[in-house]
Amino acid sequence: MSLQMSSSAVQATSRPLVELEDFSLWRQNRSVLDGLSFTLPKGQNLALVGESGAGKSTIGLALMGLLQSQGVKMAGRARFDGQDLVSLNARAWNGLRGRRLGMIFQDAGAALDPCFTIGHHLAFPLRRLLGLSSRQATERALALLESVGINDAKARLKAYPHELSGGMQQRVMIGIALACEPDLLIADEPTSALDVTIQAQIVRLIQDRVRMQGASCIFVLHDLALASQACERIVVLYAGQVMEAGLAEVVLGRSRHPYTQALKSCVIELDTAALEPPPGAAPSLDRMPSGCRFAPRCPRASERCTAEKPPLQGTEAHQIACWHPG
Amino acid sequence: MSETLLVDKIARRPAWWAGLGSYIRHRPFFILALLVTLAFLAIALLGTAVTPFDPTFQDMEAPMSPPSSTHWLGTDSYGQDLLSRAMAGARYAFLTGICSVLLGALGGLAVGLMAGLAGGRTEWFLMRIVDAILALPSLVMAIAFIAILGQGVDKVILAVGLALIGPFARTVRADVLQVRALPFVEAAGLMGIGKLAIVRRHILPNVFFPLVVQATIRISEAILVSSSLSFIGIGIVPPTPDWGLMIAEGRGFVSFAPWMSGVPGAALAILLIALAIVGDGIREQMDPKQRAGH
Amino acid sequence: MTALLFELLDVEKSYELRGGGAAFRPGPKRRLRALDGVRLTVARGDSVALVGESGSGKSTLLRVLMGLTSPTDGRALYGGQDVTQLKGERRAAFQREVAMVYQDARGSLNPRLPVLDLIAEPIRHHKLRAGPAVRDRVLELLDQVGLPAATLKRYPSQLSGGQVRRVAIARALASEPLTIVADEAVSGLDVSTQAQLLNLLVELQRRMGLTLIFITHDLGVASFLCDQIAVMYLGRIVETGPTRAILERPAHPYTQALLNAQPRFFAPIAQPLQGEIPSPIDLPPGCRFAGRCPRAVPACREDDPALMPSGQGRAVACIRPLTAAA
Amino acid sequence: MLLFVGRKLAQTIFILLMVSIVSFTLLKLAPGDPVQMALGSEYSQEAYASLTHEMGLDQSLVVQYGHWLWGFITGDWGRSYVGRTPIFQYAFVEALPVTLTLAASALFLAILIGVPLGVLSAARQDTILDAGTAALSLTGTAFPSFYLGILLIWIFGVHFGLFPTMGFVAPWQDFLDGVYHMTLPALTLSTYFMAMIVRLVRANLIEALQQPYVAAARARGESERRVIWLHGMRNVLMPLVTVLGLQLGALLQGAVLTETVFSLPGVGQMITNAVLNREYLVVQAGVMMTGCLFIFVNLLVDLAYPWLDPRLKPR
Repeated sequence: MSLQMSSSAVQATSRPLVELEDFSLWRQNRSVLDGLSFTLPKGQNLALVGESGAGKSTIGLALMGLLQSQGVKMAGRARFDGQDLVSLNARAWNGLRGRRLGMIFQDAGAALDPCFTIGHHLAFPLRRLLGLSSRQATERALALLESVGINDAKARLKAYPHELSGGMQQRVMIGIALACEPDLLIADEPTSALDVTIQAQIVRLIQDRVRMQGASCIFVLHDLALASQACERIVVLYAGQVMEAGLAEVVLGRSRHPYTQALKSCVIELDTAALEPPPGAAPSLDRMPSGCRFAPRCPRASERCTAEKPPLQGTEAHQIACWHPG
Repeated sequence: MSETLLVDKIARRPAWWAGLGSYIRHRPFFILALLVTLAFLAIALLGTAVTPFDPTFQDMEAPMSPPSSTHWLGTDSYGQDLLSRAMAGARYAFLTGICSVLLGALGGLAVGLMAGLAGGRTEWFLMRIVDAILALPSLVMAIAFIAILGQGVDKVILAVGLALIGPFARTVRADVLQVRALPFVEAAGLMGIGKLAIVRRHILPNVFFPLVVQATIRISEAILVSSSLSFIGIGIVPPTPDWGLMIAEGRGFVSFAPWMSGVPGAALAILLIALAIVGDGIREQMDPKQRAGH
Repeated sequence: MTALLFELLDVEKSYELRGGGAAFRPGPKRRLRALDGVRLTVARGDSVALVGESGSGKSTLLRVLMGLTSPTDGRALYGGQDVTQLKGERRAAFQREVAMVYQDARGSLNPRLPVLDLIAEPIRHHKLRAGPAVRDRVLELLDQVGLPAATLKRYPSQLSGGQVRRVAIARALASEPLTIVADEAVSGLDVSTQAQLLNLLVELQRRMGLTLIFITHDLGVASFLCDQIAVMYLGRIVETGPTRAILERPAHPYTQALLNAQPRFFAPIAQPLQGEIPSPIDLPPGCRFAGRCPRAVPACREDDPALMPSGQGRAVACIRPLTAAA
Repeated sequence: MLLFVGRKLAQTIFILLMVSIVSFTLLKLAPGDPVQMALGSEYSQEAYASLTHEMGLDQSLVVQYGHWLWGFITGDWGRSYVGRTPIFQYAFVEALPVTLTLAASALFLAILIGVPLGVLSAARQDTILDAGTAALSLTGTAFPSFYLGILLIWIFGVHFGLFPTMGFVAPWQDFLDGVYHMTLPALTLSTYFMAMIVRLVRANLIEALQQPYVAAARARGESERRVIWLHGMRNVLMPLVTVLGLQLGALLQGAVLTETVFSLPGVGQMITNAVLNREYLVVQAGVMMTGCLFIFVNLLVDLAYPWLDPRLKPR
């Protein structure tokens, strides 16, 4: 049933599923995201990569409408399936979240309410959002848990989150997020709290389930190699700005932005003999450099870089924001 | 590149008073409460030098007179000037509050350190004693001590101070346990630094600082308990100008001379509220995560 | 051969767990084996990586090595003497010669002391310098780990994650040790900071001829930093030997699985290892990895294979090693 | 589970014993000779000796303690010198119910008003409503309750003449009149707790609402009301119950003062009068009762933990 839905969803239109245009975000008057633009076509996966403080998790939360309060201001456009999210009201958000947008978090153990059982967590999307009867909901819950690779699903329904291992908790989270077969899944560092052998299981599970349901996924990742394995498209962020974006094999395979190149030179592969990290550290929120924010650490920086922010230019396959692309 | 940034920073560094200005604007209540507390403290220190009348002078002409130009806040049933008595009462409030907290904090530090550092059976035993003491509210505890010690300012300080040892001991022990489990204590041990030196250099400073914060916060509790003792008539004895005592005296006349209990009542309430705001501010400054709470 | 610094001889560390039964009738005693039959030698100038997932016992191994806990069985030696029995001068020598860098670098620094005092503490304690020379030595150490002199007056809370780790390394170097023992010293950091620190560690090790014992969950970090590797699984060393040889041709299926789980640019995500690391309480007989092993045969569930030398300085604990099959 | 309860009970009994030792020591430390006090100013040597023997004061301290403890458990709390009445009757049967009624109605009022106000304050964080509630609750926690009681008497009792200002009517005899008499005292005593609950609920709820599981609940599409009351408050319950248990001491302490202000014949008045009359046995009875009450309630809180937080369920 989900397979049929998926094929029709992919064929529906060529309209991108997610489209950000000059999207900026401020928190307490401090610029967190600065003029972001990227698109995600339907049925593809996209990875937001960069170091901490780059704003990648913030994008995920903003797309889920979870940053509506507390001195947060947004400008520009962020469209989901043609609908502008920036001006959406609370009621409309509740119609999207859970039904068409799903999210999984870095620390699944903390993202499950410790006071409620797994079954209780699953009951909300199944009974409230899908309107299933109690019996149907239990059946679906069991099927869901089995589909995310949980054995002994019946017993697990009655278990509390802390009684499961980290990997199992993340599987449950995936099951809950995908319960209503959303069009977009946002996975915020879904594996970085897990052991390496479990990481591969979880990434594959997300990939498989998303593909089965014909959905798309935005991964927030810090591991470039993993991003290249899991996603068709990559957006490289630094200090709230897009540095380089496009198809994975172009952005990571033939990167032209000095930041992407620097990031790649820090990745250790088993035959790496030398690492060439950029000097210094990422800027803090209250002391953002003007112009290109990477300029203070960039080997190719010129005066123009600190004076003027380079625009994001290029084709959909490869966009780059740099005055001196290599 | 980094040099230009540094120059930039120095050039833009604000003068210290600019920082104070923004501090006042961000926390007006804290500053106000601090000023009120300091004013009370100043009055307490200056004592009879600034009171319009001798606090125990009985003006037979004007017993229980309402606020007037001579007696700004009125007089009590003996004709004693209420403003003077309220001002003089500040001294006893701070005296009992600060002394008993010092006593309680020192006792608590000793017991808590012993329990936290000893571990094992000693700790278990000490903590059960503390549990038993904590089972009694500080006022009931203080009443019991008063029953043994008798009444008077020194007795009240002793009674309240003893009653405060339990709560202090408990937090000190918790802090010691927490600090002891931190890697830097283990690291110092691995380096071969002696046990005493570890306690002195690494554990004590990390326990003492929160204790000082807690002590400032508990001063208001001590003042409240000591004035409560006086209020129920078993603390400080007349004619000492103590707020609790004055409120108790004025209580019977509330229907026709409400100023009699109102003046000391307001003084006590204002000081306690100011102290609570100051305490909250200090706690928030120390631990921005724990806002309000109990 | 060079002198042996550390020797672990069949070290076992187990904990007894009580409870599980009804009131006043405690259930059967259960055993948690954190370490079981661990043999490891570290010679002067070696760099050894202990690699494993959480629950593999690598942290317990480290505590035994440092004399922080005594093994239930077997012996842990330093310079031929039992570490927990070291007395007087030998003990003082051990405390100076072996320095530790903690995973929680921030927690390992007293927050109430400025960097100067933090780094000066071991110098003064071991009486390596006196008077004003202490401060000069601290400045020298700060320079070695790439921190400016202004750091001297800072408190740990005023430093970034990367800087705190540098201070922790400087403090470890302050006692002029022969050996640095580091527990996940670069985990949880951004890739560029991690790369900076790894470069620093490699440089320090080469320049000072330090012995390095490095605990990590990341095979990449291990391969970059260490010549020797010991792979741990559930309280056992399952494979050990020269890093390069092992990563090029792993003999133990678990090492192979770890290698497969390592993300690689543009490679499809490898078939992940099934299941999760089981609880170390009341293990079944046979090889501990048998339950997840793709090559397991019935014999694997009967005999617990010991770590056996397989030539070229390598050793593996497997009855069907991959090297034999190939 | 049984083991857990058993262990808790054992610990509680030990603490109770400690409390009894503390109270017994208090009695022994008290100045004055109880025999002399009982006999009055004129007595013979034989009368003194015989009463000393009768009261067991010629035995070792341990025996005296054992004797006293057994008496306490079996309800033989001795006789008051002044009224010559059994203290058990006076303290446990007459005074305690008054104090308990006062404390319970104050607590009820505090929770009834404090919890919704705290939730509202947390949900509308950093609005004028929140600031106003914060100012009120800070004032409420710091305001001396005994002066508040006098203010309430002055305003509602004297000025408007709405409520009686003294006396106790048992609500189980005349419910309406009981509530009527209890209104001002309960209001006085509850102010501190109301304010404290507001602050506690607000702080803990704000913290709970920042937890990832709340973000996850919103991401699932759960409504804000459900998020606050289900996921937020369910997780606030634990710290709330803990602090209420620990603050029981403050409640009893406030009751002592409130009873004095409103002339209620409760434990507080009993202890105060006893101190003034040097009736140490009565002081001791009061100390024991408050201690036991505190320990008993906190035992209940401890036993409720596994239910409040499933992570604490013993295995």
